Amino acid sequence: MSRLRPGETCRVDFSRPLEFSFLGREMTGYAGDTVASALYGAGVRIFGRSLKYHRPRGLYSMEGESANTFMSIDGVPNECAETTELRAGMAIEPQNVRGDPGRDRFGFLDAFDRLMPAGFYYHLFHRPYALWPLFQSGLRRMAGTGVLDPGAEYRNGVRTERYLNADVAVIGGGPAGMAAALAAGESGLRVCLFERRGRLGGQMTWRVRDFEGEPLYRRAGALAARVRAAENVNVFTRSPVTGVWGENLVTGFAVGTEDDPFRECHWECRATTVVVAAGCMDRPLVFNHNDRPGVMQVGTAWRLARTYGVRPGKSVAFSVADDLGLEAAIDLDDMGVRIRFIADARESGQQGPEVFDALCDRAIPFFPGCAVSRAVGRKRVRGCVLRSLKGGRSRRFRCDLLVANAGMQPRIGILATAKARLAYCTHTHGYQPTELPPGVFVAGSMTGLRDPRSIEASGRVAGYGVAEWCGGRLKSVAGARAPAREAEALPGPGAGCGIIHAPAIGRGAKAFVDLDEDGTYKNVKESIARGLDVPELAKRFAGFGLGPGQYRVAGQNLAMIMADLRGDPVETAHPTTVRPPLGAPSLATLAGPGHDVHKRTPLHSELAGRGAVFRRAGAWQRARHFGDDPSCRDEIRNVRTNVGVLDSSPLGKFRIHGPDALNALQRVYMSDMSKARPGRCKYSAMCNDMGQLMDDGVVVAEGPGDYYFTTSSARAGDTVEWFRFHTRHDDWDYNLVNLTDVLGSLNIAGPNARRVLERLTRDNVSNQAFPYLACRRITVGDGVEARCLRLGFVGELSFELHAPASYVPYLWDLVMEAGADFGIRPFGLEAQNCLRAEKGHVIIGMESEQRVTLTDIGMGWMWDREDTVSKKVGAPALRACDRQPGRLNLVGLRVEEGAKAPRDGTLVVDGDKIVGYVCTTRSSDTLGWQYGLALVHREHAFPGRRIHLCHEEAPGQRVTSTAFVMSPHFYDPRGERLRS
Amino acid sequence: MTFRLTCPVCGKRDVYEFTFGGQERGPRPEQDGLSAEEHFRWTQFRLIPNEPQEEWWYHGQGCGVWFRTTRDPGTNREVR
Amino acid sequence: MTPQASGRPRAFRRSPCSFDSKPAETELRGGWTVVLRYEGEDGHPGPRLVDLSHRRRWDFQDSGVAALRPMGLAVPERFGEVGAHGPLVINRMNRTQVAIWHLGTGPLPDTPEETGFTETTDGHCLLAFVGDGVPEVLEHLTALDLFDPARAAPFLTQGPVLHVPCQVVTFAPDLVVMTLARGYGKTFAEAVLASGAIAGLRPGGERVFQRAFAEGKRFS
Amino acid sequence: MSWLRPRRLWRPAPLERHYEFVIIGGGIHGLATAYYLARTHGIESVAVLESHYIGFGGSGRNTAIVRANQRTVENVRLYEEGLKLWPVLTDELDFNLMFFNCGTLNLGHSEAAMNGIRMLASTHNLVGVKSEVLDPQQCAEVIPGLDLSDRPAFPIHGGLYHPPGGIVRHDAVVWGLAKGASARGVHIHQGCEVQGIDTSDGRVTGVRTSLGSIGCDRLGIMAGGYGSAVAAMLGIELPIHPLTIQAMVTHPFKPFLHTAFSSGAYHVYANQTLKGEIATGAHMDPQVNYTNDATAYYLKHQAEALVELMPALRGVRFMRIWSGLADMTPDMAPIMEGELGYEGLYLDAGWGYFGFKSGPVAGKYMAQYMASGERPEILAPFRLGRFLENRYSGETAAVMKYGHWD
Repeated sequence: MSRLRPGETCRVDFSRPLEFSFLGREMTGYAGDTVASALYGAGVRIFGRSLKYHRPRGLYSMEGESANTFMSIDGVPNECAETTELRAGMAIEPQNVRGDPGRDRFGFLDAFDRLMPAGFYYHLFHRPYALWPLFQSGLRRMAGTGVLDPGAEYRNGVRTERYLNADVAVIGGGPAGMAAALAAGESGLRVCLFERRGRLGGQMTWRVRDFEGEPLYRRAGALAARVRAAENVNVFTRSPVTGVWGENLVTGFAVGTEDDPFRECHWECRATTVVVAAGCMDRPLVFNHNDRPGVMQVGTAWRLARTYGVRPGKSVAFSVADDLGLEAAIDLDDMGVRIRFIADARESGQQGPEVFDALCDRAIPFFPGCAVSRAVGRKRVRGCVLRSLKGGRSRRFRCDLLVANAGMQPRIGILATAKARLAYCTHTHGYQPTELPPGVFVAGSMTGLRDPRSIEASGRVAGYGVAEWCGGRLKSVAGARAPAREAEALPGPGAGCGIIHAPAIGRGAKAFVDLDEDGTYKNVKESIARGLDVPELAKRFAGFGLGPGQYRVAGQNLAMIMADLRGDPVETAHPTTVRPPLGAPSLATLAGPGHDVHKRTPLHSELAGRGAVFRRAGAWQRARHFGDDPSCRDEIRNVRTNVGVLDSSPLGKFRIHGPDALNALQRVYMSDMSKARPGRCKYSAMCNDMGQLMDDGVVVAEGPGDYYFTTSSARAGDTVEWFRFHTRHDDWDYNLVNLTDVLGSLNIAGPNARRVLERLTRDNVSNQAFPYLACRRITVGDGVEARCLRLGFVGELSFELHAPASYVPYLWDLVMEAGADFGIRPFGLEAQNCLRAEKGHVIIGMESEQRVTLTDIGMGWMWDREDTVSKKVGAPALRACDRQPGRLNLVGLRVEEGAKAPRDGTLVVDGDKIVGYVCTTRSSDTLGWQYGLALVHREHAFPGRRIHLCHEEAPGQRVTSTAFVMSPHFYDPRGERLRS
Repeated sequence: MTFRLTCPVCGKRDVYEFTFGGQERGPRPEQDGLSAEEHFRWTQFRLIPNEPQEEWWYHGQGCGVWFRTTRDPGTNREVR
Repeated sequence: MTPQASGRPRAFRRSPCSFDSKPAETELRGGWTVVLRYEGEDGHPGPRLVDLSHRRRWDFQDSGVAALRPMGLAVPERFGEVGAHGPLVINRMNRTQVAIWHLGTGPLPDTPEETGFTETTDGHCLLAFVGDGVPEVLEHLTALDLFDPARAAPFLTQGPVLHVPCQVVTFAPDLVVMTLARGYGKTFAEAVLASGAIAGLRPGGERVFQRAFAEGKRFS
Repeated sequence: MSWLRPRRLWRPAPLERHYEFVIIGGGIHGLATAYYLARTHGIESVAVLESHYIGFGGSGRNTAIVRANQRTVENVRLYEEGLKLWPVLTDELDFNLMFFNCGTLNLGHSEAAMNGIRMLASTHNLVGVKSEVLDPQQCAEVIPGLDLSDRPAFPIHGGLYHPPGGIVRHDAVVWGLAKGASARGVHIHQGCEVQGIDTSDGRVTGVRTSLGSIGCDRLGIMAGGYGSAVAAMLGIELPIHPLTIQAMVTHPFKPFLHTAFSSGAYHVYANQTLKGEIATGAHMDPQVNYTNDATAYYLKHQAEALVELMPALRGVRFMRIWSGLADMTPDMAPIMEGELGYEGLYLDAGWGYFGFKSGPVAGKYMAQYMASGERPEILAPFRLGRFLENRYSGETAAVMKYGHWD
């Protein structure tokens, strides 16, 4: 096998082989491998096929910078082979290819690129239009990469979420990030350090170059040990950052190892300050056929060898543009990898002296001022053409691996999401921040630093800078200036390489600017020719940076190439907007454990025990009906003829007290609330400023400046907000207490309700002592004191008991025991809905909507028209719309018997005009006919009018019926039953 | 860009803990002689230039207090 | 609104939440069945979740609250401050409002006659997080900064935990107590135990809280 | 073989001192209006002013769903005509707008929601627009993988299937209209920020821009989410709140979602783009603002909602989130008005998150309105004055909380 033994930098444990399969073939990797390194180690070179041209693609990056190596792993599509750690037994399949990616039946598309210029589909396939759907479905099938099974649930492993608070979030666990974390931690700050790889140290973990007497990886290891031991520093590895959001909210996710109790953990860290030390990545060199398997980044080849112990190639060509690239080539040479040549896009003399000396010590052909202009070989690299940047000379070489870049570029993604202002720096030839958001600091190699001491020192400077920013929290700022002085004495940012692309670009070959979307240099030219001449438009037109790798591969190159093609100076180039999330998190991880936290009434288990079918109503889970009859006929009949009990606990219940309590009530309720009396329920409603009904309920005076009131269940959560909002300028002295959860409530309703209540209490509940709309305190059972309200929402004699929630199950037992002889039974929301509708009582949101006011739905009687001093919310609107023609009004309907009955939502029509709709309609056993509550235009809203109804029962099946308009108070219109 | 608001009771908190209550526009107008048009304008019509405005927020997930703050709709940041 | 039990002692009252663990020791107190200890609880250093919903609590509001002494307690001067006075804890919620919780083992006062008082015992689920590892458990549940070293414990934080508005009092890194609307109690506690499980969270009886609270007073 | 000869889609034009018609806003509405002014009304002097590049705003940020399943007949008629325009425009502009007639499915998660859906289907069919009420099983036939169990907090009770709906490539509409308008002589000025509006004697006379002053006879404000900021330059108050609305896409997949779907209870809508990504949009942030800020909150919210509706989506990853502005009115219906206090001043705004699907048809009638000075009948329901008479359009049944509108 092609494994090396690289020594201490290696993180692969060769004593622990892991079996896995690729395309059904058994293969072996080792603990510590990623899927990509294991595949490469097992000899796989072609990892998949590209999106548009189906070109073979191989391992290019190690950090998921392109979708080349996306695989289906254990059935999960689009998993990134480069960053996914290998586990035993993984079943791995390539994507966007049938069978072996080495033999792909769509490979011929590569030859047809001339027919597919940027945005070609906008100019094709639409004539004749009838054929378009056919083309479209073909295009659709060609697009996309992974295959998702919509029937699968992908419930692999535990997902958790974690919320952190920190003074400093350090992003990047390289030497700069570690130094920053240590400095900040020493200052007494709470530090969270996030590193996307499995261990700390960044690129130092694979660099063996001797520095101040020890190899770099050991220096990094020592730093990492200090960070791990630091008291205030919380280290998160395998934790890519997905973005820095407003005011330094840092988000990301942690990938668990087999020892962790989670598979992935979504985390959010609210930090006062952020140190971004995200490091650098290769800037791709754009040359002809730069996408061939066997063309890879410097870091990729280097890490294959040093971190994973995989021989990256047998005969390797290097075309690089900075010292790090040279160091990599030298190191590979030292490991016994044959280096064919090293080309450096920089001129002779621009190399660092140490690395240049090392180069001279070795017999590697070195070509300054040159770059690779073409990769040779179809399915994998077999050679390359080297050219001088000044033009002219070219030379062909054989090789099986071509390591190429245009130097290093800073990883700007995190800074961009943090909204730092970035500009092209003509010294480092990368984007550098010109303006940082408050509390954001930058350190390390992304600032252009190359000297290891400078990199560490910049971290320390950032760490102390952060400490200073956090101010008061500091244990000591003493010495904060010293690191800055120290750093100034060290080498500053190194000069970068401004090469835009390789020479002889595009001549009869594709040169890729974006790998995911197969975006070529030629496509950039075509975009410009179409007038889509800035990166942001080219991105939309030709797809640059729209694939899974996003901006990473295309970003800086696209901007530089466009500026170059337009003839603008390179520093005017603006890359496309970097959008989060940076390391794509899975929806499973973002969704987290997915707890459904909702409210349950004190009687939930009692109701469940009686066969309740629950529905979500706002925050609550409530019983809709009992048993298996959703129409609730028995529940309804039992209330009408006997007695039923409803768990009405979610009802909003409040206390308002204080000198201005009445003023507040007058403001929000439409009635004259000064008429609220002790022992008496005053019914009223609240409107918004448009006169639309918002809420209704009763108010009971409890004492001077002290009231108890109820709201609808849906509004309970908004009531305090509403009161305070509409009195916010008044400086009134009143207090609200939300008793909704304090008190449970039971509504005992039906002609036998009093007889049940009599068995529960020794208090006098006769009609004389306890008339309709009275409110009394009664003692129930073994001394439970309850508020009892005699109301009639369902149209029957009914008593509503409000008692402390913890007693309500006990109360329920008493009620069911007392009612047993009568055959008491619970009823649910649907029965209540039918009962109240028969009575003509509205439910907000069912018989009211945006277009209707309180008066429109027949409740205008409660509005105190004379009152203008309270500035009642909604009163001006009611006044304005009082006699306005063309409004919708609430009416009752008696449906004529016919073949098909209307249903809720049925339209009221006049010819082909819609003049209203039916809100609620039921066939009533009580009435013996079908009634309806409808909102219809005022012109049709008079009793006796015959109207037409129609609705769509099933596709193509229109049901029509007729009805007579009548008063909505169908049942007991004079309220005798309520008062009995 | 998740921003934070300074609750006078609880301090800086994530904006998603709050309810937006709209621009500050003074107390409710007196109702005597208030025309329908004046009322509906006051209720719904707003001038929203791209510059800081004083507005109301309610800390519904926290202390339950309405407060005023000045925020720039061009940056979503509080202006002190 | 305090019901008086007459006759034989009976478990009239039900807590908003219940745990699956098997109680090892219980006590009937004021109509509540209080679990003092769960089976297999001993020797577990924490973290533990304790249901304290049976402990009495009051809401007190008055525009002049700062100058008053509800139940004889000094009102903490600043919002978010918590006063610990024997068995009682008083939380300053805002300009006009305090919450008073009876958490300790000392005397249990009656609801005073003043208008400003409302007993809210039945309005909440009251949960305590006790023992080693409490901060990590809470990191799984809320973005609130419940262990801000800049604040002197005990302190009050009002904000969302698992999206539910809560009143949270941090006594110490190993003792945090919170209230939330009673209706959420059951599903909230289930979610807390499920999310806390990876940090070792288990149900605990009242006794483990009592011990911690007695110690916790050192922080006040 | 025109696709092989890359030519500019629209021509750069000199900035003239005066145009008969100036349109503020180089999005779909502005470009469509300009296009129809030139094409239908033969007007030769039209300029479109865009502060960034065309399609920068909501036109390039929406999730591209088009449909005509509104609640009221007035709206259904307008959007239906809009739907029928996609093939027509594709032909007229000789530019493939990539209309994918995949249908839309609105899920209902309660009995009440199903009642609303029954009303919608009845309304649509009455005016001849196809819509069907589906039961849960039928929904799963349209969208394989929907979770029909009672596991979700809001189980699926059924849905409204609307076959005429679909998705359109939004950028293509912008470029296609620019191409068509430019070919008919419209001047498109990018990077031209309007800084003020000039009036005289109650008439609009011109605009001041970052590129200089431009005189005009008629001015259309069609600036999408920025409409209220432009109106504010003249001190015109509007019942419009600009709010950000966020959208995001997943990695691309081979097609598995063949219909666009939405859920009110979960505040999500989603479709699979022609490129294979799942594009999904969320609820709005509540505070007025002119930023295009995305938040971590919605990334998580959206994931929670989507995996509950369709567990298979646990296996996908988000790769990009962005946001745009929605100009919301209290009744969620637009304002198309020519009596705005100044003669010659026209407003096309308040489209909320319906601005994309309505673009071409709104442009068609706004062009007629601006060219003739007479309000076309179909625009009558969208007068500004309805808000002063408390006559909401009925597009939404829910009473809006003051939070957004107070």
